Amino acid sequence: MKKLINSPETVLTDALTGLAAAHPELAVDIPNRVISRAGRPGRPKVAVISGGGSGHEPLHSCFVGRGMLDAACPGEVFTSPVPDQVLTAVQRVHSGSGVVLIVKNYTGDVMNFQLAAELAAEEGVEIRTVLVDDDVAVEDSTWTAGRRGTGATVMVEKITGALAERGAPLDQVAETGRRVNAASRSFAVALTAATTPAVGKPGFDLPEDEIEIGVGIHGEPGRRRERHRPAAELVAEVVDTILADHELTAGDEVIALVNGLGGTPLLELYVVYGEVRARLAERGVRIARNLVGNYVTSLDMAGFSLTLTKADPELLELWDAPVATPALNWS
Amino acid sequence: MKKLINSPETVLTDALTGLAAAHPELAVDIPNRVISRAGRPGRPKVAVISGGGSGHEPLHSCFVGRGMLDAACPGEVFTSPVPDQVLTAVQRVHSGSGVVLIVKNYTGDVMNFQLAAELAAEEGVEIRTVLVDDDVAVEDSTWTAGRRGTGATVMVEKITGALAERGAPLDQVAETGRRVNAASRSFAVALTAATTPAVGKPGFDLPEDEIEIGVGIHGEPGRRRERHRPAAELVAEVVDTILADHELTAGDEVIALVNGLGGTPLLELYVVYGEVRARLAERGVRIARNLVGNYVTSLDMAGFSLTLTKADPELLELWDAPVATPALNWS
Amino acid sequence: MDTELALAWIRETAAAVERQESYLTELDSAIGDGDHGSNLRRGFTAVITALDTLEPDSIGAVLAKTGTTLISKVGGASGPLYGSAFRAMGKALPQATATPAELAAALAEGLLAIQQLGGAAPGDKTIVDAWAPATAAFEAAAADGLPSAADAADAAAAQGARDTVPLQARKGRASYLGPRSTGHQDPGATSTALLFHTLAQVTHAA
Amino acid sequence: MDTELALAWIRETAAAVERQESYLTELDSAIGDGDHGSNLRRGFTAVITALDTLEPDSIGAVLAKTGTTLISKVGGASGPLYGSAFRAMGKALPQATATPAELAAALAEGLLAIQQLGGAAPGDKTIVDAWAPATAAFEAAAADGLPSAADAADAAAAQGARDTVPLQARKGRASYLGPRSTGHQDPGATSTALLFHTLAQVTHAA
Ligand SMILES: Nc1ncnc2c1ncn2[C@@H]1O[C@H](COP(=O)(O)OP(=O)(O)O)[C@@H](O)[C@H]1O
Ligand SMILES: Nc1ncnc2c1ncn2[C@@H]1O[C@H](COP(=O)(O)OP(=O)(O)O)[C@@H](O)[C@H]1O
Ligand SMILES: [Mg+2]
Ligand SMILES: [Mg+2]
Ligand SMILES: [Mg+2]
Ligand SMILES: [Mg+2]
Repeated sequence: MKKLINSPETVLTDALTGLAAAHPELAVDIPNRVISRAGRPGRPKVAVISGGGSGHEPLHSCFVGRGMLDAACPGEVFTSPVPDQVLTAVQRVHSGSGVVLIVKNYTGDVMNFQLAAELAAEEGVEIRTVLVDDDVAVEDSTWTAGRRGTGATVMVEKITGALAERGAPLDQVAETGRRVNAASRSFAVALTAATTPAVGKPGFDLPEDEIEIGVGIHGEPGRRRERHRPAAELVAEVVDTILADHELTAGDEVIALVNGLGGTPLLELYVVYGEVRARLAERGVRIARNLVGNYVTSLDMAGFSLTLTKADPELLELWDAPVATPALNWS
Repeated sequence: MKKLINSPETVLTDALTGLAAAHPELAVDIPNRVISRAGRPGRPKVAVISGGGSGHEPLHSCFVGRGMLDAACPGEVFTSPVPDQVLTAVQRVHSGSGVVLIVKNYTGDVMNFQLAAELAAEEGVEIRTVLVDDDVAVEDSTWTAGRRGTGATVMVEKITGALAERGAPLDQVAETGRRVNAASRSFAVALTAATTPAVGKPGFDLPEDEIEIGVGIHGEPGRRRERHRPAAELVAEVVDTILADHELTAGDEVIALVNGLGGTPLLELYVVYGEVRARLAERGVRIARNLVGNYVTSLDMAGFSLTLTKADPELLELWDAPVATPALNWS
Repeated sequence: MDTELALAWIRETAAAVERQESYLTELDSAIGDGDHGSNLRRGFTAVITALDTLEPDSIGAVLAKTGTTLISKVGGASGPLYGSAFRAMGKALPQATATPAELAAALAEGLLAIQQLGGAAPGDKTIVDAWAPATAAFEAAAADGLPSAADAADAAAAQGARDTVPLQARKGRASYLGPRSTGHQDPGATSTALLFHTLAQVTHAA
Repeated sequence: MDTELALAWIRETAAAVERQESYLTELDSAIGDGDHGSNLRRGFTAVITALDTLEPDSIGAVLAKTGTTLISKVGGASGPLYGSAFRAMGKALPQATATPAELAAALAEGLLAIQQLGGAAPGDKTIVDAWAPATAAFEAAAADGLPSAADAADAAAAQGARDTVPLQARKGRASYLGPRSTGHQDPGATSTALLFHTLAQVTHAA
């Protein structure tokens, strides 16, 4: 394993040190592992907090800022944060209007955030949890812990963040977050496995000509293995898999995220986006907004995920609202 | 080789198709391979054009937009554009105030842009060329084609673009571009080699515990090979190599770019940034502005480059000026 | 069991986790995300540090401190689960010495906490598949004394862990694999077996 | 040489480039960026297409079209260099047939164009190291007729390419490698040797 780190034990602390140095607009509490906006908000607002394992950057730390998250809690690499961290984040950023916790649906994340929510509630803070579970690769929900949370996290964080910034009340922010999640579906394909610093070798072995279809963002193996194919064929399968589960019909509009898993060049992501657009156009679905790039990564994994969020005027308006974070920035 | 492409022959066309679909604010001429801003500028201004081989995205295509490039000409992967492309770009965006061509110092780029500049001059367009040659890994200039152009291209494009946007005259824009280049030094370290679609295997073999010190962004092997080391040691060597060639003294300020070569997770780039900041602080050099991320990539290569541009109030003000491109965006 | 034995159990467990880290991680790489070993090592290292400055006057103090530290330091699925289990056991054993029957009841409280938090049933290919049979075996043998009960629990937990191999996971990260989760031993059940093994070890050494 | 032979030369070169693509790329991977083979294949494929619709009435028309097409399609260092060389040769041969001496003079014009644009001297480990000796050998043997002159040029170019192996590059991308550029044959010199080899081939077939 070759990585630009000092040691697997210190990677998170060292990265937070760099993050703090690079972004004076963020307050980075390194010992407690909480990233929040520098300076307090001028007026009370609903606080939006998310977190999860590290190794998915820019998620979540680089989505802290005006119009998006109030705080993020990064866990160890591919490991959910602990309740203390989440509680510290709540204490730091809540301003009396309540807190929305955005939690990706993994057993560890769910339980750790739940414990934190209980502790925060004991302290009198009103908490709502929005669970993100958009990954259609997880098929049979009676046999599983339910769908994983992946790319839709970006949409949920952006849109709830925009709404909270406008002063919307707690329940509306949480309900809208749930609505975004319900309108979103994702699917990922890996060309290589990620190598975590602690393990030092790829999470799974993938022959030179095979790919993992329906892979998770923690190097969890996917639905099945297949031979690698040209981008157009691969994208067609991914789009069709999502549409099979999504109540999208001709004339609908979507927000589309073509997301690099970390090791895939942007050049290839644009190839993928072109194919996604073409395939959706065949089905009469129009992409109203898009993001192409590395947003929810899995360390050095090569591959991509596609997320489609059914759009409506309200969601588009919130999507377009100004945002100022290290990784998403527009006005 | 596993890549998200349809074929090595179509990769550039397919990527441009995706780029055009993703960014309606760009005019993408796919057959001629020229990317420019959609819509013509309101008033005449100096046009800033750059280009080079593909595979370095977001460079240059994703730096087209208000406050930065007027047009970009992407060549085949790792191959400079041809003169026709550059000429087409000039014809498309010049508005009578002259054109600055930003050229990275590679033999192929220099000759192809030179031929284009001659053709454009024959058509009566005033042309200035700014050569970027910031890579201190290239040591003896009497034995070489001179230093390569790498990370400083971002600084040169941003700052000349800002100046042109303000209506500065041709010579001032070009002179400032040359000044930024002269104030910049870069150095890169590769942990793995890039795989071009046409070749299908890594450009060089690198054992599991070795790295290329002073690598180029086209997979050109570096100065030498060494054993891999912890980030702090590696960064110390990179910073010291740059400082040995840079007239930076205690109290100076720099714009610092910690650039991922394509296959390195953002988590690791922040680790690197933390070490860069610490090492520079030891030397009394302060980082006034920074960028951490993938800006000048080499396809899927793992590793990073560091660029330091000595800053002064004028350069910082131009750096801070609004920019609205797919990859750099602030206001 | 007394406070000293509780301390010895946790210390021995920490040492065993350290030794078995890469094995646990390997199991978790096959059907999870490859961090179970480092998660538990990080947690138990912190537990040892926390216990070093504690002067516990009860079994409960040891186990509760273990639980809260695991919750604060592990993260992932195993942190809250093991953490809650130890906290529940700690709550059940406020005394300085406990009979085998009291320990059996505490283990049952631990199981309850795991199931309440995680919602897993036996056969779901989780921690429960080792903890549940171990608790039952311990209880059944409690009348024969602590060493015998611990041995019975050790054997049952090991068997329970092995029995997860053919199961298809229904909870946790492994469940995403669907049928591909079969044929592998569950990491969490394996670390539970380790817990019961160290319990038997320290019981015999005492 | 006549227009037909010029066409045959370019066609044979295109075929040879296609066959040698991966060899040229391999050489370029060692001391460059691994695209010389695909650069030339892309260029000569376009040249063949361009020539297919051309009805050339002179050697110059064939060579000039080859040159402009290479400039428009190749990119990199080799595109402008070979493109300018062919354009210069085309300009030197406006006629439908040329004597060996006229062809020798045109090859020298080609060399001049390469050196003017690229600034390389013999020994810099570039195209020049094959083109210069080939031109000299062709000129020296021109009096013996086209086939002999072409054979001499072929041999000299091949030798020139081989002689680049121990050289340290002073121009182009390979120069960045410094001393590490020694021990490898230059890709551009190798493709130039190929050009002179196909010239000899078609001369004999004619
Ligand atoms: N709902 C649950 N109930 C009981 N045990 C569970 C549950 N979910 C997961 N586990 C256990 O947790 C183990 C994985 O722990 P760990 O790797 O530390 O966490 P994570 O899966 O978050 O990476 C699994 O092997 C399984 O035994
Ligand atoms: N200045 C120069 N003069 C002559 N030939 C050169 C010069 N620079 C490079 N070359 C030749 O070009 C070859 C490389 O061509 P190619 O790989 O197509 O371009 P690039 O180096 O831009 O990728 C080198 O092997 C060398 O022979
Ligand atoms: Mg985990
Ligand atoms: Mg090239
Ligand atoms: Mg795990
Ligand atoms: Mg080359």
